[in-house]
Amino acid sequence: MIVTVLVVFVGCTLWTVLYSFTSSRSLPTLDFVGFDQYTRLFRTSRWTVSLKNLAIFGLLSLAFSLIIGFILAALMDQKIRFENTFRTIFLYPHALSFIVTGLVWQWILTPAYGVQKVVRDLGFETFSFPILTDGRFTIYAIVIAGLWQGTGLVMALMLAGLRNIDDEIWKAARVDGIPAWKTYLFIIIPMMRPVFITTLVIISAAIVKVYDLVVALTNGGPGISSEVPAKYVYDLMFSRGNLGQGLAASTIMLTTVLIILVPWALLEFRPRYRKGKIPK
Amino acid sequence: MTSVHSVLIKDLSLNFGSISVLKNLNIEVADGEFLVLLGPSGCGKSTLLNCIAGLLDISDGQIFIKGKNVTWEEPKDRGIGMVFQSYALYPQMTVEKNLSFGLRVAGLPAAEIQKRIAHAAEILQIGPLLNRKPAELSGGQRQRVAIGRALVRDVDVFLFDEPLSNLDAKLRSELRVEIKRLHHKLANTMIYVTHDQIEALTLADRIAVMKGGLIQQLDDPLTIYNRPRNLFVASFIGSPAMNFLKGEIVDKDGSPVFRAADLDISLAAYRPQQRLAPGHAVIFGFRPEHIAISGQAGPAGCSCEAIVDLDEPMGADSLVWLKVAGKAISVRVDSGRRYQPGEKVFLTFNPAMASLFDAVTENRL
Amino acid sequence: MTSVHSVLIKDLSLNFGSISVLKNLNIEVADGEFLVLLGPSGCGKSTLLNCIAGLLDISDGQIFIKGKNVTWEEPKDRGIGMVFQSYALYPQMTVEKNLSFGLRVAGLPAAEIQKRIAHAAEILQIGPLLNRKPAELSGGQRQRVAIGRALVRDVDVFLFDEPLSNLDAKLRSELRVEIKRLHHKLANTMIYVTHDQIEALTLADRIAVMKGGLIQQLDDPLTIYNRPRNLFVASFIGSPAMNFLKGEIVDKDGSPVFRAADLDISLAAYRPQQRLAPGHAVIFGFRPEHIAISGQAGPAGCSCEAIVDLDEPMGADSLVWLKVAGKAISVRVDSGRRYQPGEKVFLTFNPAMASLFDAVTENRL
Amino acid sequence: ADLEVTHWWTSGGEAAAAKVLASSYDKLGGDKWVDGAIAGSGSTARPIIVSRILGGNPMGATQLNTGRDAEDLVKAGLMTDLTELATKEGWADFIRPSKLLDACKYEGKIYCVPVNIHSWQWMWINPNAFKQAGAAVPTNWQEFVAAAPKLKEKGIIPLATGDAWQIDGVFRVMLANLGGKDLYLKILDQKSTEAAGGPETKAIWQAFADARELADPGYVGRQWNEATSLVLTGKAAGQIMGDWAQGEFGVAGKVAGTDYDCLPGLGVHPALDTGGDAFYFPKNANPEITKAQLKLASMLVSKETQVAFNLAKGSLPIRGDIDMQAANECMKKGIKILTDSNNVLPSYEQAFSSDTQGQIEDLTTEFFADKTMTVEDAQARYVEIIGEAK
Amino acid sequence: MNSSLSGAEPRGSRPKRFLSPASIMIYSILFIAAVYYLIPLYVMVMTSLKGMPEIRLGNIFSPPVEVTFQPWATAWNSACTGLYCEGIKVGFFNSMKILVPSVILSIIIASVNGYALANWRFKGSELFFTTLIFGAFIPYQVMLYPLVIITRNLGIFGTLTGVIVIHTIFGMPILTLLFRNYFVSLPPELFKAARVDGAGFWRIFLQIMLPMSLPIFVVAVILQVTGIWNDFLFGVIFAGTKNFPMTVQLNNIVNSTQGVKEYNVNMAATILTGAVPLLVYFFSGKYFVRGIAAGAVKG
Ligand SMILES: Nc1ncnc2c1ncn2[C@@H]1O[C@H](COP(=O)(O)OP(=O)(O)OP(=O)(O)O)[C@@H](O)[C@H]1O
Ligand SMILES: Nc1ncnc2c1ncn2[C@@H]1O[C@H](COP(=O)(O)OP(=O)(O)OP(=O)(O)O)[C@@H](O)[C@H]1O
Ligand SMILES: [Mg+2]
Ligand SMILES: [Mg+2]
Repeated sequence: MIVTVLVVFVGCTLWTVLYSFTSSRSLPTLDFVGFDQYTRLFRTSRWTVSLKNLAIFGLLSLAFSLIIGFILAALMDQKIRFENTFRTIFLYPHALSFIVTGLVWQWILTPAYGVQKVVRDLGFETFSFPILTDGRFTIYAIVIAGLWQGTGLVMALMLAGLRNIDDEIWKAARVDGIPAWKTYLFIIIPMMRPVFITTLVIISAAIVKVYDLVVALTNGGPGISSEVPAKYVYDLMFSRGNLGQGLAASTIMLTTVLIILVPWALLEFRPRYRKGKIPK
Repeated sequence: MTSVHSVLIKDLSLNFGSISVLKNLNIEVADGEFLVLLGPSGCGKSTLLNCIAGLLDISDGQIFIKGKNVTWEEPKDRGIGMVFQSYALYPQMTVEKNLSFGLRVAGLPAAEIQKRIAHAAEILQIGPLLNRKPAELSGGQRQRVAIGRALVRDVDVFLFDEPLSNLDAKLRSELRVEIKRLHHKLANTMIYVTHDQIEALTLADRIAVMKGGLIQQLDDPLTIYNRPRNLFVASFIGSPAMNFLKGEIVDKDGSPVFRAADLDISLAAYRPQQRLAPGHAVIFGFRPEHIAISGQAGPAGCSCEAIVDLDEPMGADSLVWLKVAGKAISVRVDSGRRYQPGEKVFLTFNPAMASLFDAVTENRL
Repeated sequence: MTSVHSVLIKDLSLNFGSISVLKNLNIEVADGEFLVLLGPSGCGKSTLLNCIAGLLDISDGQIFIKGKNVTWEEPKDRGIGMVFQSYALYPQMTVEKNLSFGLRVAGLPAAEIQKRIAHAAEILQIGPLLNRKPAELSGGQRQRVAIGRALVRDVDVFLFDEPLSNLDAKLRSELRVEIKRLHHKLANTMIYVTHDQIEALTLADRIAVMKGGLIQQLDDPLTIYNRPRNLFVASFIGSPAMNFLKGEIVDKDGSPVFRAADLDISLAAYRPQQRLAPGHAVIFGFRPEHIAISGQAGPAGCSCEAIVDLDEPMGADSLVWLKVAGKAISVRVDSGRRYQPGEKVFLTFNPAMASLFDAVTENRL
Repeated sequence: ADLEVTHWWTSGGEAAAAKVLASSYDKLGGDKWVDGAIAGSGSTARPIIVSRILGGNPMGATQLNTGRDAEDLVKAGLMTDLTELATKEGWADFIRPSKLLDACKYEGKIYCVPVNIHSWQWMWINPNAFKQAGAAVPTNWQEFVAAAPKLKEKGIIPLATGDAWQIDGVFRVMLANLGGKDLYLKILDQKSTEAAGGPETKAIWQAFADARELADPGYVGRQWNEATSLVLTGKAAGQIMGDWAQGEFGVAGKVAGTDYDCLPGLGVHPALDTGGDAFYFPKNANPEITKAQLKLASMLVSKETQVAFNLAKGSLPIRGDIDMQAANECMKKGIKILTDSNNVLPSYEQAFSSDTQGQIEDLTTEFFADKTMTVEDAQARYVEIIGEAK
Repeated sequence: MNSSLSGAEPRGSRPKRFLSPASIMIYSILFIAAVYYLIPLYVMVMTSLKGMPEIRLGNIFSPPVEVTFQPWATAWNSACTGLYCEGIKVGFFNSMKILVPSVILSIIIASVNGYALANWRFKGSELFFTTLIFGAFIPYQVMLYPLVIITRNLGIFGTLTGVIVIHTIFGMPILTLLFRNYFVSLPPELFKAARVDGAGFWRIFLQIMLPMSLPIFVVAVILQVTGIWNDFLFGVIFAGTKNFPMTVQLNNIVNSTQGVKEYNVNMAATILTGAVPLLVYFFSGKYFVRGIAAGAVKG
């Protein structure tokens, strides 16, 4: 298994980096061209737009899924009734594929059928909700759909984290007369650092890889306004027969991930000793 | 009259769903008193403390603090400070922040906050720790900070929920002394939950021994120790534990005698609360230190023979385990003399310090 | 030489990465001996035990069990049984399965397994529990099963890692006695880790007091208690703890006297290991029970005046805290007489039972 | 043997055409057409097809665009060589225009079978929509643009379009028909940056800028046949789309000349390119399969198949020697235009690598969607892409 | 006791606070959020029950005037995906064939991995673990080519085995992380006790660790079922034609328009495709949070 994993993950990574310096077209060839692919990459407006979109999508998704997920979890943690029902409702989108998510949201957001039409039918003739058709907003449509699908999982993680917090902390805060929101903000959230980190890793991994959702919802359009890096990689490698370019793009993506991941790995896995445990 | 009581609990009941955890409790705690709630795990000690603090909504009854009915008050308005077993320090704040957080939220002026922290830091000797985070403190230091957090609130009543349980024996005894000193210094009311009888005995002005949501006995430590009201209190208090022998009362020359198997112990010196009727099935209880052991037989009547089973040296003294009337009993002796298993010894009981319980009701006779 | 020793540890060292946890330890445990490893948290007790059990690979040295070099053996082949603080019972197996697991792994015939379980169940009185799961047992019962699991393995050496720490005081003292009895019955070698000195003192044939990966003193309990080899051992052993006073040796009429502030204590009765040179800075240590307290002054020279600070009743006796030579010291007295804070009393020291340490090296003089 | 055939012909007209092939093949007896349709555009299907060939689990035959798309696979020796069959049957003699077969050649050998001729350069209009809006039915692009305001007033979409490749197609058509053959060849064949940066090209970008005003905002994510169906139902007035759109009109039972009309070459320059679909036959270890492959190849170019298939698909046959009586108005127009070899243009696929095509597509769609992007900017980037194209 | 005090003062339990302002707020926020989460499902279900004329006229949020189950039948039985019009039922069984072995295999391997990482130190285990986590971030697309080449060389390209292996590999990072964290949180003494009892690597795993790991297994099953069932890319590339999963059929139905888009059929097909993971969530969602609490969020 170790060998498999090393071959697959490390091997593929090395392969990717190596061939990103070649002029490979549909099929890999070892015809080295130096940094040509990279120069072209950063001159391509689709790539820069993709990066910008990933940044917007990433930041918004991270921020909102953490915030909404946490708020939902906090509300669910108030010993409410129907907890099972609510939890299922928040979680079920995660069971659906991005293809499905994209399809449904496309439908809801398309001006001709969706929200815009419904509001207009209600009498607001001038209402306009061009989130899918105006290139300036499409990325936000993707954020909305992505949040719909992903927040449930974040909620589940956060809820699990909240349940692991010592009851006595809550009591201490109440005795101290600290209002609930302050307790969350200044005490509970800082205590949930590990949960946040786990969540962060899980959603960032998903964000970097976002592809299906975009394809299903906007296919990158209108124009190139909702393109994302993973789609660029895929298109260049497979539709456009320019492996070298696609691999250069993925190398950039991998490097970015490494830049995010390395500090985290150092932080989380620096040698530390947990009392009474065989080190892992 | 309520003003003499710092805390007054009237007919308090609490149910979790259909389970009744506290049953119609009545307690009065005098101003400046140190009350310990003692009892086995699950008897409702923490629940009672949480009710007083306002952290649990009670099902029935009333709670007064300093004469004010606080039954439905928020915890912060009750004039209480609370210290928890797990310390419950806010892990990401420095000690100083931990102490001041509640005060800042309450909107106290900075100068006042500074003053109170300085005062608490001095009393608890945590001045040098103010800039550390809880993770950088030892258990004892953490607990001191937790106490400090209650202290700065400048309240009438301190509530402690097993504050020392997470500490090791040595620290536990040190902090025990500190808490006692603190109580002397501040002279405010303290209610302290523990299941460690040494803590209870050393700290309390009065101890409430609880079991199954009911108070079994509420008395000062020595009374509890020496004149337990029932078998539960007797067996729960004291380490090493009290020895018990089952038997019955017989009349011997007009004075009552406890008889178990071949053992007769004169009860002439015992001060019963009621007449000891001959034939009554009783349990005779005596503490390991209230029995003398010697190499040769003493005066007949309240002395008997026994075989040494085990000798446990405990430093200053030893506990010798013997077989008497078919039961293992322990005797506390000076550690200067070691006993060998199998050795034959003679015992002298001191009925004046013993306790006698009805075998059925288990109440003191 | 190795055959006389049940367990022999030679030059054992263990490092975790760059941290050296055990430093060149040498211990010989005689056949049938009960050795207790005692020390503060983090001193390496569990680590040492795990090394003996083969659960940690040592960095240097050798380990012999019953004369066989087992340094690189698998745990199961070392002839040891181990009992853990957290019981470590397999939660999904019944008690019987828990007991038989190791035997089944070893491929013993069913009849033999039955026999051994029956034997262990009888010794530990867990017969009625055999079909329950651990979750359905009380703490004490669980620990008994855990011991049973070691017992059925029919081994030469039992290793205990704080087996009683998770139990409450009452159960703890009960099981302590049972373990002691078990040792008498089985007479095999036991190595027992604890940080509770009562356990150490009552159970041990010999105690190894550890600190920072080094053995500070390895002696029988009474020697450790009465003649601690250094300040650490003295302060670590004994509850309530030993009192210490800093001062120096002065010569008074040809015999050495300990002087601290206005206090003079004659050391004529003290049996030093070396000559007490006048001017030597020393620490004078004495246990709370080796000091007498009285309302009026005794013979001059080793008696002095003190003010009562606090009185802690502990049931059978009380601990009275006093200020002497500017330091708080505790004295153990009978609980019959209560002392009031502020009361003036007189003390009589017993230098024969005291300990004197070099103020610099902290070793016994 | 079972011959798996992959393709992305899943719209109504396309599926009907595929069915023709399948049933004709099955009728030959012995072998069986196993359909491996992969819906979506070529960009969904292509990676799947390529990776399966690479992965050593090739299908029996697959649709692929001719041109440089497949070149790498051929180069890697993964395709069955059809030269023997082609010489035997004399393909070179009847395949017209001969460029079609050239596209299948690599180092003199033939590796694919062209099945039809598709040209991009068509505009489809619904005359009724114009009548309804009170505008004259246009005969060329300029008139179409002029009629647009009236259409808009009536709530009719002037120009129906959709996905990125459809928008890119609009630009291709404009380049060929508004720019003329010379300009088209300069840019495609010679990759002349001078021509690409010149005023003629600028005019085309300008026209393209006009076009972006004519589309409705709902074009995003619309499939081409949905756009066609808008025209078909009168919700939109026109669509610039290749001749395969005709298949949709056919399936809907519409009649050319009355229900819909066609403007080949936008009614300006009647020149058509000759792209088209082709089938490739990945090499296979099983000789049974190879036999079946050759049988299919031979069938694809046969007269009967060509007639039936192209009628269904709305494309033109690859043979000059067959009778297309059954063809409708529009197809006949196309056949006529193509008989003059001056009107024949090379296709994009033959001129540009799919990489370059993709770059142009990115540019045109970006321009189309982003109304703040100026003609100058777009042209500058266009020049750059042409300059780099190999 | 002072009776003047007790008479007037509040007594007994606090009134039920179900309708207090705070709880009204909590429930309304939760309710609004629930509506947001339910709308897409609602739209899907409603649309799938309408006929095409009604869809064209009405708005997507209105309930069907005339309920029809035809679209469901069509989607399952006769929707066209290319030349064949057999609905998505074919894909359902293919998906099952892929799902079951992939889930089982990946969970077995990941749990063993996690166990080994948590309890047995071996050379390079830290590095191995970090690599795995890094793997979680690699976009699938990047690895497609090399994987095609690898599987081809192994001779499993285009087979059920191939796609199962691929799913197993890609499930590895997150699952291993989960299992490792879970096993680390179990008391290490259990492991030590078992070693003293003479049990080896496998016996400890099978007889001691496994029976204690139900919660984390539930989480793993949920995640894997969702991921594998919803996969399109690997299924279509690695599974081979005979084994195309349901998502491929769904894609074909949704993306191949024959004339007008049949939204009702599309929606029915969509719901049918999502049914398996949805059911898994509905029935084991309860254990999901519990399992995560037990394994995932402990550092
Ligand atoms: N939230 C709750 N719901 C239901 N029962 C509860 C709850 N909290 C406590 N109990 C029950 O109430 C009883 C008293 O619990 P409590 O925590 O007060 O005991 P305790 O005396 O503090 O014990 P310990 O010494 O273990 O802390 C127990 O039997 C417990 O099972
Ligand atoms: N796996 C490990 N990696 C690094 N350091 C360790 C490891 N295990 C133990 N240590 C260190 O070794 C020292 C001894 O630990 P050990 O667990 O033996 O202490 P202990 O005496 O048993 O303490 P306690 O009474 O708390 O159980 C500690 O300082 C600890 O930090
Ligand atoms: Mg409690
Ligand atoms: Mg330890």
